[in-house]
Amino acid sequence: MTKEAPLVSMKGISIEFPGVKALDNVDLRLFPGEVHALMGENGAGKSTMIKALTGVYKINAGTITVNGQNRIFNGTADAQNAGIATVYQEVNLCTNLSVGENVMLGHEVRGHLGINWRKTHEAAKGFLAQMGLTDLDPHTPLNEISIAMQQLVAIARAMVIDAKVLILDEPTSSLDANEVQDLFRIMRKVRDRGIAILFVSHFLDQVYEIADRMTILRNGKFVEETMVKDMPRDVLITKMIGKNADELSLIGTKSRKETPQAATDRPLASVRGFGRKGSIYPFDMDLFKGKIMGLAGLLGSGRTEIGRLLFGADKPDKGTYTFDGKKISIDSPANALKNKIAYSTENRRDEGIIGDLTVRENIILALQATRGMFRPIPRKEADRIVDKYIKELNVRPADPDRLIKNLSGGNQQKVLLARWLATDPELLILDEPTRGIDIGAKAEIQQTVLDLAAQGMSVVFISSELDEVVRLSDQITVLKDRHKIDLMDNDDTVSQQTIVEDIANTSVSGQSQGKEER
Amino acid sequence: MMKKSASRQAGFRLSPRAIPTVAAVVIFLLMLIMGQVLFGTYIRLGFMSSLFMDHAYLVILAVAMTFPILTGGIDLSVGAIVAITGVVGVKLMIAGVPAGLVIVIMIAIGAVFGLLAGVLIEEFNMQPFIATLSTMFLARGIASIISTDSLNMPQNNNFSWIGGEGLKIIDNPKISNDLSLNFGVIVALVVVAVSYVILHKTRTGRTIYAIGGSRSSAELMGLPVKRTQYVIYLTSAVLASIASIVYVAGIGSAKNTMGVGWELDAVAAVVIGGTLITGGYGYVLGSVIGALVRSIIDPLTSDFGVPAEAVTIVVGLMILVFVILQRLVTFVRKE
Amino acid sequence: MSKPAKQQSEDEGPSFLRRIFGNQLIWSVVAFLALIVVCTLVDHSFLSLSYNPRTGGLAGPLITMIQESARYLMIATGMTLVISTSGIDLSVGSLMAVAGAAAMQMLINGVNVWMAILISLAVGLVLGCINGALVSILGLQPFITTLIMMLAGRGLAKVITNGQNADASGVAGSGPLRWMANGFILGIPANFVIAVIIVCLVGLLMRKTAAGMMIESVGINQEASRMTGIKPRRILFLVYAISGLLAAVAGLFATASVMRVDVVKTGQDLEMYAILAVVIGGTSLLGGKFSLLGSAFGAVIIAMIRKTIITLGIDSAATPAFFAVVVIIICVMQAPKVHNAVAEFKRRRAMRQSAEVVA
Amino acid sequence: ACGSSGSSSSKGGDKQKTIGFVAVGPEGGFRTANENDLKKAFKNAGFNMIYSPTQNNDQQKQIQAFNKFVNDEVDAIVLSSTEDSGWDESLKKAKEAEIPVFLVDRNVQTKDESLVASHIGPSNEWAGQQAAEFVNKNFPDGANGLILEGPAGLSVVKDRQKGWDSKIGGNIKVLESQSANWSTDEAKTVTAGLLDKYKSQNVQFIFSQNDEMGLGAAQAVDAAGLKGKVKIITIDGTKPALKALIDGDLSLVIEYNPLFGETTAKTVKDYLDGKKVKKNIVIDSKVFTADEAKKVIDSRAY
Ligand SMILES: Nc1ncnc2c1ncn2[C@@H]1O[C@H](COP(=O)(O)OP(=O)(O)OP(=O)(O)O)[C@@H](O)[C@H]1O
Ligand SMILES: Nc1ncnc2c1ncn2[C@@H]1O[C@H](COP(=O)(O)OP(=O)(O)OP(=O)(O)O)[C@@H](O)[C@H]1O
Ligand SMILES: [Mg+2]
Ligand SMILES: [Mg+2]
Repeated sequence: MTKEAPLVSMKGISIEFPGVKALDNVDLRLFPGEVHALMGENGAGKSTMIKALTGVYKINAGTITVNGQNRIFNGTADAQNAGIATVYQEVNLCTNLSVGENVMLGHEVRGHLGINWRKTHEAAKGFLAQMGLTDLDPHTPLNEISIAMQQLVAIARAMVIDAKVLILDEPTSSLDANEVQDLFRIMRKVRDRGIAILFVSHFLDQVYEIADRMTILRNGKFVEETMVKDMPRDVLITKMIGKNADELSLIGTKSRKETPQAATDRPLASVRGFGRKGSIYPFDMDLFKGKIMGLAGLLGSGRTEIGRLLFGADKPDKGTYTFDGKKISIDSPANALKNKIAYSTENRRDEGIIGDLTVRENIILALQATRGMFRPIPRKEADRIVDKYIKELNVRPADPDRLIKNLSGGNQQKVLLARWLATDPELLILDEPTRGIDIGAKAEIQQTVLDLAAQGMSVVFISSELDEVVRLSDQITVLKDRHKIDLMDNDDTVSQQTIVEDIANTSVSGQSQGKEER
Repeated sequence: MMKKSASRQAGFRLSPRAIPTVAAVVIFLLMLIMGQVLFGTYIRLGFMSSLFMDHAYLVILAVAMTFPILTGGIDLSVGAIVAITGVVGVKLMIAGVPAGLVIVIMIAIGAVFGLLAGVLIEEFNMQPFIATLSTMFLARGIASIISTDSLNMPQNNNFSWIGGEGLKIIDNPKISNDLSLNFGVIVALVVVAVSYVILHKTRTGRTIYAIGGSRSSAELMGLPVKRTQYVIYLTSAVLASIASIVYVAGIGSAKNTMGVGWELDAVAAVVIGGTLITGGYGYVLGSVIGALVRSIIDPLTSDFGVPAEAVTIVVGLMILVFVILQRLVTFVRKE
Repeated sequence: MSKPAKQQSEDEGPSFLRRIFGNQLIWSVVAFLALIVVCTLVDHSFLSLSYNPRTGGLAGPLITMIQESARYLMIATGMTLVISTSGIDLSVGSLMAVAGAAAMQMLINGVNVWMAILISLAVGLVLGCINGALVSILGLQPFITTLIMMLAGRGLAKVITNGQNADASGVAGSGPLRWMANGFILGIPANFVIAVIIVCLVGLLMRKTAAGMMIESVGINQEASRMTGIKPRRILFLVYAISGLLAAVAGLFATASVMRVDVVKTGQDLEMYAILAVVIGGTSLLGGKFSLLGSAFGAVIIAMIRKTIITLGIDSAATPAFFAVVVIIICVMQAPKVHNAVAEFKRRRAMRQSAEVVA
Repeated sequence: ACGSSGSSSSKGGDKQKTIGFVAVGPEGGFRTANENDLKKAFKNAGFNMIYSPTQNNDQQKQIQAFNKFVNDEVDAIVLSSTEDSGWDESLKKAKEAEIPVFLVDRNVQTKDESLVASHIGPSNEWAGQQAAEFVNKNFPDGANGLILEGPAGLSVVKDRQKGWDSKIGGNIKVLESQSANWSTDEAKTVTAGLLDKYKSQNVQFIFSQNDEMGLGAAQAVDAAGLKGKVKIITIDGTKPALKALIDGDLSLVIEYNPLFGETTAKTVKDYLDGKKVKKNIVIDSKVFTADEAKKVIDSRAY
């Protein structure tokens, strides 16, 4: 594209954390008016590179030039002042404040008497509308909206800063197709204003759609910088993970759809009229041994709520729960675990990892909880379990004594999966298990899920990637506005398209009001 | 989407974050009424006047404490700062330094301790609790080194008008029906107003709330966290010196043992006022109510004729009942 | 609240050794030795130990120091667990007074000494459980809950003794209790030995079972812990109960040493000392990873600071200031900024050079 | 809202008179005995007494209680202050409301003598003097000793010290004064430390400013094997101290007589009946040696 000088140029960047060299002599250039994709598998150093640029981490070697000037930032504030707006990988907003306050924090509209809140909220509304969040009231407390919406709010916040460089670290990880398109529309608009965008995503389709140029990292080392159009997909994959692309893409090619549900089987778990006021309208669901139930729906359609109810993370206020033929009442995760039900959360940071504990402790924690505090897992057994899952799920670095908060996002996700597998559940509920996971690992996790089902585990699979749901599930429950609107056997007639149409064509509003009143 | 329209339909809805504060107001009024019904002396102009005049200092301290607590921190040094600024202030007055200058010096001393706390917290990673516990010991210790005497302000100083009897707005034959006001109360009101503006109308104030929500997020959002932390501990220390000015002017003397345990009264006031001790939520007006509630507990226990030994138990239980009630109200409202 | 991301990377010790000891502990040891040196300079016989046939134990300044440290060891241990769950227990000082008052009053009333010990421990445990119930079941904030208990406990002590400073020094048959605080085991103060044994027991309970890990887990992220199947409420209840029980032990130590409870002074301000000990020992007030060994060391340092104050004959007016200065020095030395200063300096220099090369 | 109507304690001819007692609150030996005695005496004299203690010796809480009593229009206020100054503003209010104020135990400095009806209490200086004279008498050739003080800055501490300083002989050497915060347990630790420190200088006496600390000191002395060799003098005269005196743990106990409730009640009554009362009523206290202690120990109420 442009032949101008780069807006940002990072040369020979190295960053060392105790025990790991996260970045080793890496270069990165951002040109104005370009979307630049930073590629690499989990733990390659993408987020670290971004944090190096914005001064969150101190660099051990290298130079950073912004606009031709040698710069070292002392934190995000500095970087912002130099025109670099950043949306970090983990949503970093303040849950105690409202959506509007979060968007405008530090940039509130001021009048004669300090902040003019009316104008501030109006401005926030404008920025939210840009992100397609036209209906979101800026006064809503942030902790009342879903992670995905929070991610959009975070991006809206980045728009507030009149930036020359916009950095988006995995902004699409929890968005569905529509939101991604909205986001891309904005990114293009911004790019056309001559702003440099740094974009990180594990979705190759997205990268090929939006990015102009890419830099590939591997194991903290610089591999290559090229134009996207010159880089064939399979070559890219090989460069990123060093594996052959063919090894990855073999999974779930409709193979499972040939085994529709035998109607006579007794379900492992079954709920009737299950619901909770304010989160999900009553629904029925049957889950079978060895089968995968996919949940499909748009953002905020109630998929997570179903997962949480089935696990007892929230208490249901209606309906019955039958498990293995017995009526059970599940009012806490501890209780669910006793019944061999496990749930991996979509909110990794707040409900998943225990940041200051080691990988080992994070893995055995749930298993330990089922045994009770006074029957500790013998060290040997713990080591065996931990080693097994670190290997099986390919957690990197494979060091069980590392604090989990220091792992890259994708690897944290793998550790969480390991935590639940270690409890040997009969019903495994996975909420966005592949969020933020690189293509190699995603294939591995998907394969793991299939294997588990094949071994007889019942799986509930929740994902914003419809494609993934369609590929893995035996049956798909479709949700809209917190109603279960459909249950389909995943046979040849089902595709992403049919599900999207199903959602679009079903109306639930009348139904919902009726139910609410009763 | 759905959520939003739902809240629109509900029309007027008390923000759930304000509920504990509103509960504090309601319970305060109930306590007043109870006192009036049982003992007949609570809803009197004189009682109200002295409630405010005698507790102007606590209102200021509660406001001071609100700042660090909103960020999830705490300032344990406020009581000790009252002592050291008071002792130094009266010493200076005895030495003949004019009142205006004395006030400036007292505030400067407070600021020094606030700054020290800020440095310990921000530069040396000390947790606020420990940093301000240290400055508390330090301030109290220096105050004791300076003097352990009860220092009396010289006669005819031009200082005591601040805390003195002040003006009588309504002067009835009986003092218990006088409505009076002194400068200390006005200072407290100004402090409350200014703090309200800082917290709700300035970016610094919003940063304080953001830090309380999540410090690391606030940093990654590019907010001036470090600077704000300095502002917070400076503010609380300076307000403590202002409380000292008001209090010392009121009683006309100062002493190294002044203000022992006031930090805990201030914390209690802040918490009663609905501010979360872990930070992020709360209002400075709540703290004012909290201070008043805290103040009215003592006369109530004494009027109830609680046996001497059990007084602190009853005070504790009253705060407990209060916190539990507040919790229930919050819970019910949420459901 | 999590620590600023910038510092997170610097907090981790690289080596295995550092992990075990933590930087904190090294500095505690240094501070401890420094205090001993100062004391020895002033009082040349500070380190001297002699055998005192009257008491059947060793005598000397260090001995009185560790004798005093026993009570700090107890409350610091309980406080460590509470702080690890990101709570705080301000009531330990008052609970000491309650347990002490109960024991003394019972002795005066002719209760058997063992019975008195048991009941006063039970009283501490029950009050600790009340703290625990309020925090875990009602979900009240630990700071305010234990602040209330601090007020109420002090009152309870006064109620138990009718406002008097119950004096059981003349009660016959109180030998075992007296021995607990004043006796010696193999020449070493019995209360110190008992305290060390209790600390070890708690340590074993924490580290040989999964209790420690679960406590830390709850302290780091309560919601995530709940989602993992841990029952945070039970854990919270447990730590406050333990803290109450250990405070009662400390209360027995404090009162049995003179066989007399002082309803106002017994345990006064000791919650602050306990918190300081915990922090000096390297456990963060934000909760999470805890180190009982560190806290134990912190407790001994607190006793050592107080001993130093007496040895140096610091004017009583100046003692708080001296205390503050020592604490500030220790905490500042522990700050990552200080022990990373050298590394940071090198890094800056390297960066500057590379910048020059580029320019 | 002017609610003067419902006052429960308004002045009226034959009605029971209400007394507000601004107290310190139970803090052990002396104080508890004193306040209980006052309460009992006033009750016996037919008064209704409202009791309001402070916490942490906080003067502010006392001021608040005082002002509340003024607003309640009690008939008289009895004030047992934690501090000897800082009362002018409140006393003026009381005067305006025509409520007489009686100081008990501690005296208070005022600009205007007329603000206070009377002060009733024993003398701290006197107690300090007795201690000094005992030491002078026992060690005519001079001696080394220690002083255990109360919390730095309290006026009791200063007055007792002042009394001591005014009488102590020139050949008596105080090696060190340390605060043990009125506490038995701290006194034991502090004394043990000081005895270690001054081992070579032959400590011969310890002047402890109250009984509690004296008892702690006695135990430290005992543990160091110095019982009988170190004379311990304490002030207050509580029962445990007298017992220790008889047992030989202490050498002299100077009473600081807490039992002046009757005197106080009578003074208040007289004043309210329009009689003239003395401005300063000093309560007599005794000095106990072991022999004298034996005589009173059984009848001692506190
Ligand atoms: N604060 C830290 N302390 C120690 N190691 C760290 C820290 N942060 C990151 N690392 C390590 O640095 C490496 C790079 O991590 P980074 O988060 O940059 O990966 P990433 O490319 O963003 O991966 P992902 O796609 O999973 O987000 C990883 O091995 C990680 O474990
Ligand atoms: N329309 C909405 N407006 C505001 N908040 C919503 C809305 N819908 C859902 N939420 C909130 O968002 C959170 C997550 O919602 P839900 O579990 O229904 O989403 P989901 O279907 O799992 O989608 P995703 O996981 O992609 O966010 C819940 O806390 C819910 O209260
Ligand atoms: Mg990343
Ligand atoms: Mg979801």
